[in-house]
Amino acid sequence: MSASFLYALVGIGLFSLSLYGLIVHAHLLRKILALNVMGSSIFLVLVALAKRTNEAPPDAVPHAMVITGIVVAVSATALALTLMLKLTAETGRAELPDDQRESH
Amino acid sequence: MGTALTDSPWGVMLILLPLAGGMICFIWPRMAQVLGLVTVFSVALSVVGLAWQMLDTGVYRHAVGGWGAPLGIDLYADGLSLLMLLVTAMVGFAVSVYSAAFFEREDATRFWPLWLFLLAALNALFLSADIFNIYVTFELMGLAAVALVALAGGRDALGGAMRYLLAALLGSLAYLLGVALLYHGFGTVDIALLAERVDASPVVWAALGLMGTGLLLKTAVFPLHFWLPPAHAHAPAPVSALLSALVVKASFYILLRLWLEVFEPLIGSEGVHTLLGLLGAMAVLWGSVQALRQTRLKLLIAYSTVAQIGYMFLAFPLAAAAGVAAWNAAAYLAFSHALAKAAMFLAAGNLLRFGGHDRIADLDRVVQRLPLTAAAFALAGVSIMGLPPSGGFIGKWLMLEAALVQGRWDLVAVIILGGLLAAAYIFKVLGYAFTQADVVHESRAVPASMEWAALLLALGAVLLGFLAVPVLSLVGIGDPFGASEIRP
Amino acid sequence: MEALTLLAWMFDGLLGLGLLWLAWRALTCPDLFRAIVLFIAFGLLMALAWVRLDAPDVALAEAAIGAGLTGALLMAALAKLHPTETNDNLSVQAEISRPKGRLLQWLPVVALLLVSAGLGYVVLSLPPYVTGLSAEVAANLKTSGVDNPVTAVLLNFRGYDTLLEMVVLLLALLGVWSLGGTELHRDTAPGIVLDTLARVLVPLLILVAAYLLWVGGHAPGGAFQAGAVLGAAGVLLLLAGWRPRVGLMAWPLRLMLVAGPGAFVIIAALLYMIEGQLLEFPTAQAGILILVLETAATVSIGLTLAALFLGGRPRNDKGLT
Amino acid sequence: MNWNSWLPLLVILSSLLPGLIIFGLAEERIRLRTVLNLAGALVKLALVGWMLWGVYHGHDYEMRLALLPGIELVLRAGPLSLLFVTLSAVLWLVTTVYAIGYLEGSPNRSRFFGFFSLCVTATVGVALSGNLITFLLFYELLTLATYPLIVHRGTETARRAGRTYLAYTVFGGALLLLGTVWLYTLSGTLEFTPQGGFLDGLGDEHRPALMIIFALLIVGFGVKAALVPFHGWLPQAMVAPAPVSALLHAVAVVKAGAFGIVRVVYDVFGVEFAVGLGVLGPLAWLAAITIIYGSLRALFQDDLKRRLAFSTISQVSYIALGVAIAGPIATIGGVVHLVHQGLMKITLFFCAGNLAETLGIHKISEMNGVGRRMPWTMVAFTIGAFGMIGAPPVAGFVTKWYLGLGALEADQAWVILVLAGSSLLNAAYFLPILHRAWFRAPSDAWPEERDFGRKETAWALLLPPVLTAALALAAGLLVMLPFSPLEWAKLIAAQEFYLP
Repeated sequence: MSASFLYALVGIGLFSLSLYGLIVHAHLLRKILALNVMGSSIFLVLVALAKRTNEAPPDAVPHAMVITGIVVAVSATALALTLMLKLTAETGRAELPDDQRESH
Repeated sequence: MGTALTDSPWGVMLILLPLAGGMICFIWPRMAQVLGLVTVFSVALSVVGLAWQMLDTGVYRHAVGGWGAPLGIDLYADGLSLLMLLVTAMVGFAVSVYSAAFFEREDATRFWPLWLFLLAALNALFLSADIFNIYVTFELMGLAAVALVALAGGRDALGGAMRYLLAALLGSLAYLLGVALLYHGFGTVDIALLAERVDASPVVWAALGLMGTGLLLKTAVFPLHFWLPPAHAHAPAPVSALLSALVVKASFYILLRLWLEVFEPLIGSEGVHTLLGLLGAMAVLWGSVQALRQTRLKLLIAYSTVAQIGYMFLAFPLAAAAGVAAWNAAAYLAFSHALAKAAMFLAAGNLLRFGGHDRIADLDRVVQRLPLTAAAFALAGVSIMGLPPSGGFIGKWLMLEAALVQGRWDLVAVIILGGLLAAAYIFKVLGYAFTQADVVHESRAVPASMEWAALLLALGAVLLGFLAVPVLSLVGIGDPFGASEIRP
Repeated sequence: MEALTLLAWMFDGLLGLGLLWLAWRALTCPDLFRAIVLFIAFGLLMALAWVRLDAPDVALAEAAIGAGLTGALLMAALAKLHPTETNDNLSVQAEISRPKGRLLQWLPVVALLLVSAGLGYVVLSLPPYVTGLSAEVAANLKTSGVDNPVTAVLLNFRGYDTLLEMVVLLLALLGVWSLGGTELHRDTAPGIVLDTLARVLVPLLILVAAYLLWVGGHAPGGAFQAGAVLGAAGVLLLLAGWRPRVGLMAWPLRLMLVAGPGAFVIIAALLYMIEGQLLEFPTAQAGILILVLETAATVSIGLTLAALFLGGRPRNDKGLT
Repeated sequence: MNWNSWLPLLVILSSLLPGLIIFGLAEERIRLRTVLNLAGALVKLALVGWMLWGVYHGHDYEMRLALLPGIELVLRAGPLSLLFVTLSAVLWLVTTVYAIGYLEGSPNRSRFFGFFSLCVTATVGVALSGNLITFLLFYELLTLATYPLIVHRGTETARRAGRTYLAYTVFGGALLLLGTVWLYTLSGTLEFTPQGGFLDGLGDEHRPALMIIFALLIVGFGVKAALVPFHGWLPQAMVAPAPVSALLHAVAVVKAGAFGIVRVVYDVFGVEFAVGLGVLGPLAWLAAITIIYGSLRALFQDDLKRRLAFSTISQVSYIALGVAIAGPIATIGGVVHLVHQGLMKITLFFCAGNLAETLGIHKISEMNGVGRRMPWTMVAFTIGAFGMIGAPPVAGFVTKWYLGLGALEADQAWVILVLAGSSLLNAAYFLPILHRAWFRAPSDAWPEERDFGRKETAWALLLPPVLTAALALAAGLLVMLPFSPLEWAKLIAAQEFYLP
């Protein structure tokens, strides 16, 4: 049970935690937070399992993937936040409009 | 030591052209429209060039950076990806012509860069043979699509865009966790290599579960379809055409690609494809019933997309024995649905612009002033209903044949019932084209190019009814469905 | 089996628990402001985890972009969400939506426990020792033009991914600009502390960014980390109330924003003419080409991140956006 | 692809191209529209004449187009198909003339004539199709082309009739599609093969499947042929303008259904195989019930067009009856009735249209003394009525004569009872109309009379019924001419079903 598996399990735990946060909470800022935590958890799993080489330097490819992932995550967060702000400006509430009611 | 089997530039141009076009449109907003049209036209030509070249040299493979599969990323195109590229080029070109007249100055400068990046993402996705690279193209596609949906502004569009963004991001992250597990299980992210190394171990089952759920969410299959109708219905017309015709099919294409190659050892088991078939059947019935209940035209068309996607998922249970026939049916349904659905959304856009509203109940005053748009909607409807002579009919015929060969009466019933329900909601709209309606008082003229774009797409969907043999032979290049060895 | 000293094992355990606890608190804290601060702390702890897993490049990127800039974006969004809050009372109470009914409350928890148990079992079922692609990376490192394996993978072996990823960043900015929305406004003049801090730190940050860019060739660093630091400098300037002059807003800014992906596409097209292979760097000039690409990328990443932080649309909205 | 194989396609294009052009025409271009219509009709007639002459001398005209891997679109002009094509070509020309006169000054005529041409294209396509999938393709096209004609007036009743029409026909189409695909999965081919169909190779294990397929196909075609449980749409479709109800009932929709039943029994299953399956008995009973039911319902209709509609329901089932009695002579009777019923019924509908258009008469009760006011129209009506009843000189008699003979030859005597009964019923609902028209004094004023000076009505409305009445009479009298419908039916029976 080397360190890499420990971090991988922590990653899995974070993934489930953030999935719960994303589904349960209605406030959009919390959903975006949950998505960021989920992204980090997956990156943790990726890099942790890359360290399973005993003593040799870890595999560089997952590291590159994670850096790409981080930049993509920040772009998605920026767009999501702006969309949330525009939606709050329009509807007054920072939550997904329930679409059952018939709009105009 | 590049392993470039073919030196033709088409595949690479398909990706670099839209990227370059998008960036130049971003730098030079005034020229956005002209540049956009030129770029889309040249992309269409490159697809034709690729098709021409693939017809004689077969599969197109290109190692990016010359490094080859495990280390570098490979571009790979066989018949199936070529079909999807062709669909993207055709619908893309028609929508571009439509958008040139649809968007005013202000929105146009924003529409074109976003659309060209979306086109680049679609082409990159259909050409990519690397599952992590597919994750990046998914993100590129998702963000571009969300920005395009939000272009319309307004409460509904923003709500739809937000819901779509959350669903797309959740889907991509689930997919990414699957990629992580596969990479660490088998040491590569290349689809071809994975197909060789994969066995029925728990890692692969977990990857199938995660990537499957992510892709089902992005393809909006029945229980996970909640985000599609608001996003597709409240986006601007050309954007909803792009979303329904192309973007939704991209994730179906990837699910199909993974199903046929990476998860090949698992699909023998009854459980998984029966589940997919069940989801597809429920999507067909639920989508059609919901479409029938809608009072807004664009929502009706969006729910019709949910239903038609269900049809394609019926191919999964059928492919167990009928193999190629079922996949050909799904590919053909995807092709004709793309053309027909794009034509329908463009027609709805025309009606919305002319009459100012898309309430079905008082649509008659509008639809009778736009004969070309009414014809486009009717012809597209013929293909959606699966009545001959149309591409939809051929897809339905092939699917029925595959179902009857295996005696799957439940799926036969779903296909037939789906067709009848589709007829119900299409004629519910068409019925208004023949009332004695008075003239709409204030109406906004619809430019001819917009009507003709819709009509040409609809004609394409109908002409597909006669082109089954050439199209299916095109899809057969590189034997994507593993026809050579029929699974037990 | 590496000799797991008790100390290292305890550190990892504590770090893991810390991560889980911080994430849980960040997600379920009623006060949004405190939730964001907890999230930033979670990001820093995550950077520690990367260091512990021998991933210095990722640690840098996580600290700069994951915790730093994402935190800044979240804070800016919170400020725009409730502009009326005075500086001191920054707590923004947003009630935690508890699902109604017992079943609804426990169903997701049970389902997620099952999912994590399943995934945990799968992760543990992976073989303990595997080399992945490190053998291939090491073999081709010499011909990749850089010594740092991560930069080699990022810019050369999987350069196509990086090209698409930078387009994603540009696309996010395009999306934010097309949405428009409120720009981060500064009603009061920046305090004396913030002003002097900005004047001192910004040139320093630019220097650090340049160093990171250069060192990326043979040690942890590179375009994305440098870009992030440049972005941080931009954020600091924006916070200190500086706004770009209107003239600058037209096509020169756009050109710099597009520099990163644009350089990639131009070089890819040129290389395709010469080598016949997309993004195949000739081994002799590989190092220089990568450096050019990295510089362009740093500039455009820094500017894009700052613009994302600013939000809104470029002011000279004479139909030129 | 020598010249002969292009002819079937040209026949189809001769109405498709003018139709598409007419769709594009502005409403005011009346002259160009009329020229296009008539030119298309004449060209089609000429081509059909050429093929008629060719087939009589043993040439065959066939065109194949790859549709699906393993399945082709086949257009073949055999004797049976030519019978239906000739009927369509002739009656389309006559109906076009009538429609131009009838729709004078009404709105949306470009749209009307566009769909009118599409409808005939589909009918001719149905007639010329060489396999079941081509048949299905044109059959569904016919549904799509006729719907706009039914709802042409745009009133609420017209649109409700259109909805019912669609509900029936799309449902029928779905069953037909299911039956066709299922048949294809069993037999591997869908090619119409005279003399015994293509199913005799199948073993016994498919018997139940084949019986269900037969039922599916017959129901699919029965919807358009208005067999009893599926006839509901026909009376409601009467709300359409007269040329449409004439075209629908005499030539296009109803006949396509009946023609489908003929194709299924003879060229798909083959008579012996069908008898072996034991499916012809129920079909005969269904046809007989429809005949009686149609006539009974016709008795109580006061609206003239609804009475004619119910009469059509019963008359078309003669064809089904003729086919179901598996004898050569009954076959001749059934097949020739395809033409005779077309000629007689279109005459009656033209006359009904004239009465409505000129005197505003819709109800039979308003028809007192109309014979004096519009003598020529009523003479044509009378000829048609006598033909329906089966009185000798007119064509109807020939059909009933051969059906009777066929029934005796296939020792199914009960059929004669049905024939006699229906003839009585026909008399019961046609003679009162004639009596009222000729022997009753006209009421003081007609509902809304339009004055046409010396002539009783516009020549474009008068000429067609008189012409078709003459044809009906000729078909009855000049049976021995080589190209008379009866001789042609005998040729069909000889070539297609039993080698003499």
